[in-house]
Amino acid sequence: MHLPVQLTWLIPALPAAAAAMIAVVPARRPGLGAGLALAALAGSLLLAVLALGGALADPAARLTHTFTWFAVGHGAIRLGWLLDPLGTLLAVMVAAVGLLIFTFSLGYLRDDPRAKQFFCFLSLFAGAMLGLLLANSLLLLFVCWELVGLASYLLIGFWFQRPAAAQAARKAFITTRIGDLGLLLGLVWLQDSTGTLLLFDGGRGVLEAEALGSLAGATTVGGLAVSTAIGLLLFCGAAGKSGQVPLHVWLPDAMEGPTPVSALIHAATMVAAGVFLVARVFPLLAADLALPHAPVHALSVVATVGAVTALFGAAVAVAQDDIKRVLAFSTVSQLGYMMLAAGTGAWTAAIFHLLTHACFKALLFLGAGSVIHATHHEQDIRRLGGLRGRLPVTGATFAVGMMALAGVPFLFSGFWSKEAILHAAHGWAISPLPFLVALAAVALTAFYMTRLLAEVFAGAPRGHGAETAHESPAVMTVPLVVLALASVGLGFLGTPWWPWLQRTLDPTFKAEAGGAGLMAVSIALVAAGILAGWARYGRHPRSDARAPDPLARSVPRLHRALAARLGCDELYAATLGRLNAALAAAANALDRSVWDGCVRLLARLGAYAGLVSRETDEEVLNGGFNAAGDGLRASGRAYARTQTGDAHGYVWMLAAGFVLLALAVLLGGAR
Amino acid sequence: MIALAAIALGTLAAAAVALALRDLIHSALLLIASWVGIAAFYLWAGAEFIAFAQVLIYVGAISMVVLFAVLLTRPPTAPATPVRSGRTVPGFLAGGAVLGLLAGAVLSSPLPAGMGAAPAFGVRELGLKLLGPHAGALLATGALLTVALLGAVVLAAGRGKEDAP
Amino acid sequence: MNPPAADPLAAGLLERLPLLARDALTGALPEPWRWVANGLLAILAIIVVFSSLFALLTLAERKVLARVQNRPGPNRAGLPLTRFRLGGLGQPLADGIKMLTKEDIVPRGADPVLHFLAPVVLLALSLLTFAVLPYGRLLVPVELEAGVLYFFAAGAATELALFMAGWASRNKYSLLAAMRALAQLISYELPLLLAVVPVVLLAGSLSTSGIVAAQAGWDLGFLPRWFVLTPWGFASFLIFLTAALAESNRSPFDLPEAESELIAGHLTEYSGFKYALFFMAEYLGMTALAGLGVTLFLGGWRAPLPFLEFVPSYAWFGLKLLALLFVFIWIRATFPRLRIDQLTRLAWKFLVPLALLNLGTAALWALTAGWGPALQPLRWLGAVALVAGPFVLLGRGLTAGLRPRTYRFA
Amino acid sequence: MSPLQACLLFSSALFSLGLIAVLVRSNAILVLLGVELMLNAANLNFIAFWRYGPAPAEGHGVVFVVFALAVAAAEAAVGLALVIALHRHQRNVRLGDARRLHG
Amino acid sequence: MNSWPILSLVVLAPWAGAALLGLRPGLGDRASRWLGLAFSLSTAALGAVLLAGFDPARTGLQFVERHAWIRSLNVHYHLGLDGLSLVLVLLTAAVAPAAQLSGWGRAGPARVPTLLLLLLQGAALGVFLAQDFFPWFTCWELSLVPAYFLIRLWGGPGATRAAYQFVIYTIGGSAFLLAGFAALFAATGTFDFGQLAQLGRDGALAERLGPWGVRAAFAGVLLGLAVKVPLWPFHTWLPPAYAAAPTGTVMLLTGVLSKMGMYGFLRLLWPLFPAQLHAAAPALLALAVAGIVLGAWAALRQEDLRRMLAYSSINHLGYCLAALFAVAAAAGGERPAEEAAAAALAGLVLQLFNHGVTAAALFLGAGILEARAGGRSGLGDFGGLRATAPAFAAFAGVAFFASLGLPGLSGFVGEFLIFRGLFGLHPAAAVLALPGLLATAQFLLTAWRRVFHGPVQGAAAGFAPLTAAERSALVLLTVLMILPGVAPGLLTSLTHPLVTAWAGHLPR
Repeated sequence: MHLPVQLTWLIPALPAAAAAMIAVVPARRPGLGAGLALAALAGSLLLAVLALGGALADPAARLTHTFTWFAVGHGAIRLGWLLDPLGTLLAVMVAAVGLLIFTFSLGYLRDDPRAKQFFCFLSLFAGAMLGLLLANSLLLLFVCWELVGLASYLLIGFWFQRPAAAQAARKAFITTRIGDLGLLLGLVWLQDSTGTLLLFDGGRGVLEAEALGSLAGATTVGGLAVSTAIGLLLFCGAAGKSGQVPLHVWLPDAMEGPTPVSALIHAATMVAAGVFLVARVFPLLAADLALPHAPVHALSVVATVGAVTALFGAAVAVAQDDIKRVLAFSTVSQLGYMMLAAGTGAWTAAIFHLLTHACFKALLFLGAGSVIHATHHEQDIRRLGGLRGRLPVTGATFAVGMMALAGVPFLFSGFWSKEAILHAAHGWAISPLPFLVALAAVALTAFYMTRLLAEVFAGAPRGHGAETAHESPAVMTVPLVVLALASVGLGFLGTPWWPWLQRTLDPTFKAEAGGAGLMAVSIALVAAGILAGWARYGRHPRSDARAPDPLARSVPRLHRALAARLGCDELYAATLGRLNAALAAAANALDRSVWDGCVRLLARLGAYAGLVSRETDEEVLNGGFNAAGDGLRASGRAYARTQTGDAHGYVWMLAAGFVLLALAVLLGGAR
Repeated sequence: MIALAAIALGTLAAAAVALALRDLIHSALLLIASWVGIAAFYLWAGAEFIAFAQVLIYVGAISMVVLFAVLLTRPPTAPATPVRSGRTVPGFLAGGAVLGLLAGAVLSSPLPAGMGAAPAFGVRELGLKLLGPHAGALLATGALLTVALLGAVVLAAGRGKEDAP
Repeated sequence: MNPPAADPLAAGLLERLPLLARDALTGALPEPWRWVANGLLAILAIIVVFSSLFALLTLAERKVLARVQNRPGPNRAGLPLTRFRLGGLGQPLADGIKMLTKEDIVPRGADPVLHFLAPVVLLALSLLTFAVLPYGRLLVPVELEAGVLYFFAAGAATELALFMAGWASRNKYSLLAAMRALAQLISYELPLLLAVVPVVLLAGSLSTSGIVAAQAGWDLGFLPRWFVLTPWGFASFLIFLTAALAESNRSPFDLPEAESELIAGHLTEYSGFKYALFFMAEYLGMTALAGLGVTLFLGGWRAPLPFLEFVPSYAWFGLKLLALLFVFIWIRATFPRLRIDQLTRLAWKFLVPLALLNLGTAALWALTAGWGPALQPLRWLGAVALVAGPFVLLGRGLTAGLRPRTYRFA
Repeated sequence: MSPLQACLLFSSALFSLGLIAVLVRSNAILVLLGVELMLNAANLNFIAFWRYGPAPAEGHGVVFVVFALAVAAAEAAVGLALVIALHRHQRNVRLGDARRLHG
Repeated sequence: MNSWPILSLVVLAPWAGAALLGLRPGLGDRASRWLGLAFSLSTAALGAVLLAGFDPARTGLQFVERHAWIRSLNVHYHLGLDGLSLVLVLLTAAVAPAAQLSGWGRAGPARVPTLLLLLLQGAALGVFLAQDFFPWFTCWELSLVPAYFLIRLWGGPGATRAAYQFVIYTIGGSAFLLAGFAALFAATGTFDFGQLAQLGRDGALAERLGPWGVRAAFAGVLLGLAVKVPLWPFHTWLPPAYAAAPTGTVMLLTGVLSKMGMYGFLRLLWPLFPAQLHAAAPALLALAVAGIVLGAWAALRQEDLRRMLAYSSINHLGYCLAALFAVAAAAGGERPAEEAAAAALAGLVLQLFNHGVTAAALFLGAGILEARAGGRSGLGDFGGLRATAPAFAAFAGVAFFASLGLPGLSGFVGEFLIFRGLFGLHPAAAVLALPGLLATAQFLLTAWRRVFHGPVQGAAAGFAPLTAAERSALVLLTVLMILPGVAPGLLTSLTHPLVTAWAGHLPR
């Protein structure tokens, strides 16, 4: 039984409808809201699985369903749904992870009076995200794209009374909007060039040969192919959403939201939407590869940005003290990884990593949430420690997640997906840099994850929260266990020996042999990272919260710089922020002084003209009129004497006048 | 032509005698007769509607007002001696002069001769004219009549105190 | 529209009977004389028919009044010089002989010419009005485009005669009564005219035969399209009837000549033949107004039901006329006389505004003529409301606060 | 003499009669009646010119007379009301006595 | 169809209400308010009738009423309606009742302000429906009178000066407009828009006026309209007026009256002077883009909520102007340009409607805030309002995000279409306008953060719950912000053939 493509809309509509219903549910029935959200998402999951089944039945066939939104000009704005392995697989992932995280939230937000709103926003997010994945139209994708942004904004600012949360929400929205403007421009350009925004439309879609050919064939400013320019603009949006350097600044701040939000939106799904977009429009991005004289290939930019981000995130994560910040920078780094993979052409590897990363990063965040929940909102790893015994389930599952992320060989999914990426980067002909960066990031990842695990779970408690911690309820631990199992099992979908996932996603995929050496290198790097981390943090755990970080002792300046996130926020504030403020001030001043001044000047001129005119009137004109008036009055008095009051007299005058007139006419006529 | 002459002579005679008589009531009645004569002229000229309107308005309405006015303003006692004003002769002279002037003008002007067929301008055509191009004027006339009526009532009624028994 | 009534051959034999009779009498004459003779014949016919009708009407009035008052009425005079009483059918003749042989008194100091002219003018003018009534499909004495206007122009002149009578009598009662009668006539001329205007508006014609033509046809197959059967037409008809009663000095508006008012009004100084003329003129005026009412509202000479159309049209006219005259008499027998202030109040505060509003209703009716069958109930409801609402409201205003009058000087 | 001229002569005579009445008679009512006569004479002209004029089908003369009749009615009503008011003020209707507004 | 003069009814119904209110000086507040609401709803009722009878496939005028008015001037009472007018009539139908409802909470006599609002509504409708310059201009100027009194008598601090500035400035603009049309009339002898447009299309206008005459007339009309919209830099009357005017008035000012100017651009300037506008369009486009960007940036600096929203209006109307000028600057004849122009114009019409509703909702929100803060509307006077007034925050949030152009709400589709057209016709302008979009988000979210987020402070504490009137007005406007965002076809289908025809008639 497969889902008919015409009913695809049900998948996003169920959670969206749930969101609308929850919004009108009375606030005193929070359980009802949560139940609605869970039921709707479960329904979506079921439908998504059915859709996946349909898509897998024939991976090459693209089930599409398009409809007209409204008519413009001679054409129309058309939207549509697309059921292909890429979208449906991710939809299943989103729904499944979402369901687990919803369940976790039941426990995490049990005491929050605004849990209803929370589930409302979460459902809204889930609906938009599913819509984004299943859209066959870039416009519909953009609509959902913005809606997930809205949900992200609302959820980051869920505790809006905390100024930091409010600030972070705004920052997230505006930063991603910068990228979105690029995306919007790209869409507009695409619409203008091809006349449609449908991905696949029976040969007329933007991802189909005809359009790609014409886009790659035309050039625009700077000798860029139009497809390159559009692809880069689309990538702007992807970079913003996926926290790529330089638009990564919002993602760590977004950790101000509740932890399930961080897990769902800012680790597993929404931030991966950028990667999904790149994978989705990969044919467009790759269209310029065939051009011999392109000044720059779009994919090169993607790969470079991804590499920089991967390294940057991993490096900064090393020096963070907030458990969620560490994970956030780890996310940035992993997203960079995925971009790198996509940029080097292995978009299937990117999606593979996206899937596994979604599982283990959600697991890690939920684990962190469990820790935070257990320790009464203690997030600073310097005041945690020794939780291994107190939170056994959380600790074990967190360790699974850590090993998956670090890429511990063979058993854990992260290893396989990372292998695929390394393999692709190694094979990239244009530059060896991404490969080297990826290798560095592998080691760094293993290092900082070991540090995190050691700091939180090993040793002795260093704060009050950690001392009094006890395990979270089952509603929170069960999702952890499920996710941990998935973090292990998912990896076997794409091993070099049986690359089912890659083949499913891309029927043209060919597994390349000869990865054994590479695998050995990466295993060695992982081992080195873990050992270094253990040596620094695990062997001699900190005894006191105020004790300096071991790294800060050895390389203080580097540590300070990394802890300050390499000063990106400050740099932006000093340059772009100040420029913006200055322009705003200038615009305001222009209004208040220049234009308003012009108006005032005109007004004063008008007043002066009025004054002159009045004087002229009084002195010159009125004199003449007064004289004329006097004369009239005198003549009137004279004329009044003829008014005798005798009606007959008047008639006589009339008759005489008539006779005179008639005579005049007659005689005059005779002449 | 004979009919016209008869109508004209009758009308003029009635009018002339009316203006010469002392007795106001007889004057008024004779004037009414002359108005009827004018209506007859209208009938003769083919203006049927105007003729009936003339009768309705002059004989039916104005004559009543005139008669009322005459009765209301009759001196308590008829004047014993008619007041001879010195205007009679000049008046007739002036009237004659005007008549001469007009007659001279009429007779000396080149006017279309001959009698055309009676024009096809019936009540329907008149109505279309009145309610079509002249609708505004018609409305204005209605307003004028209303105002005149009210004004006449106010003028004739005077102050209530005076008339109270 | 209705078939061209001008074609005599299209009508039945009965219908053409009067014309056949006329042609039998004048057919032999050459053309201009024949025209004159036809005219004279028509005048003669009208005079004869309506004079005899007048005579019968006096009798009928007395008989009906008597029956209403539960007494026999005149039943003695019959065929002269015989013993046939014919239920008093000879009464008019007897009355006529009495009138003609009475002494003709002219008061001293009266204006003899005017005193004589008044009844003559009155009678002449009353007879003139008959000229434009369409008595039958083929019986229209004078076809005038402005026939209705003519009727009222001729009718308006009766006021003059009344004044002449009052003034010429050199009697202050006569004069005062004449003035009062004039006030009444003028007051009621207004609603009378205003009641006619809607008919003219809807018929789109001032000619009497045109108005009859506008009432041709049947609604739903059997309901005649007489104007009286429309909301505005019904209201107009009632107003017309009331005003016509007042115009012809009939009870309950017979103040000008009622004995209890000002002796006998302008008739005080008249006797004999002149009095008879007045009497006759009044009845003729009433008959003419009734004829106009029949023409304007009751479909003129048209049959009331489709299958009754075989009856000649003039018979229908006559029947309707008689019925209306009977109503006049009936009203006289039923209603008490109005006081002079009630009389004027009724005219100015009730009939005139009502007639004006009714004019608006008629205009609405004309504007909504294009409405389909579905909207017809709405049209009717609206029109009925527009007619009934003001009637109720104005009627309330007319009687509101009315108490028995207190006479300060009596 | 054409019919039109006859009509015009008729109306001129009527006009002159009215004028003489206005000039000679001192009774305000008669003066008013004279004015009425003059108005009627004017109406006569309208009808005559309509009847024999260039465009009788246009009916300008008739329309004009309709309005003139209405105005004449108004004039008569107001004029005679004035006469009655005059009578109330000075107990006679001699025009010559009514010169209170003498400037 | 029926022959009822339905357009006259549309225009006269609010005026009839005003007359009724004017003739009953003793009318109580309650009765006045309900009466005002009922008569302001007349536009909605009649608008529904219009909608039912409207044939979108016809691009010409419908429901035309044309009667000679002043023959000597060849002035006609000419009303007509096409898709554009219909959309604006519907907009008025939505905004006017909300504006009436917004005043229900205010203390003091209600009769006169209600009356003036009705007058304003009728005048705006007259502008949208008149097809002859004379009645059009009459309504155009007539709208100033009630607005002046409303600002002057019921406005906040600085109302006197703001009212004077508003009226003098706009009348000044109108004077140029009138002068321009006087020149047109002198040259053509007609005031009829249709005839003038025909002449303008043929180039006969330029022939009769001469090269400089036509430029002067164009400049005059342009100036008059530019002040009304307003086009940057003729906008300085707007922030003080919007800041000072009472809530209902400012809702009508921004929701409806600013659309009058835009309507004038579409109905008058463009059809009458296509060649002149074509020549001047690049410069004007620069001004429009400057309005978008600088308006948004200036809004960023405002400390007063109302002034900020006023600048946001300048910013949003800048999109409309930019779309129009880009289309006017374009050369037609090729399919892509036509498509882009159609998109831009469709977006323009959508944006007109959406901005009207959204801005009205935003100002209504500002008014509700003010009413509870004792007249204060500074951004710093509030904080954490979302905690104390969640329902109000939800409504305001919808309006904020609609204004920001969030997909799914009304603002997005219009802006997308405008950008799509703008890019197709003039890519540089589209790119230059992008910072405006960003700054819009920035100032709106900053304001949102300062007023609704953060700890509860200032007037947010003890925030009285929404009254039924406020709630109904907000619900009405919210529905109208969501509906066109989800189903823009509801509106675009009304104007689609018209817009396509416009785009098809670009000069080659």
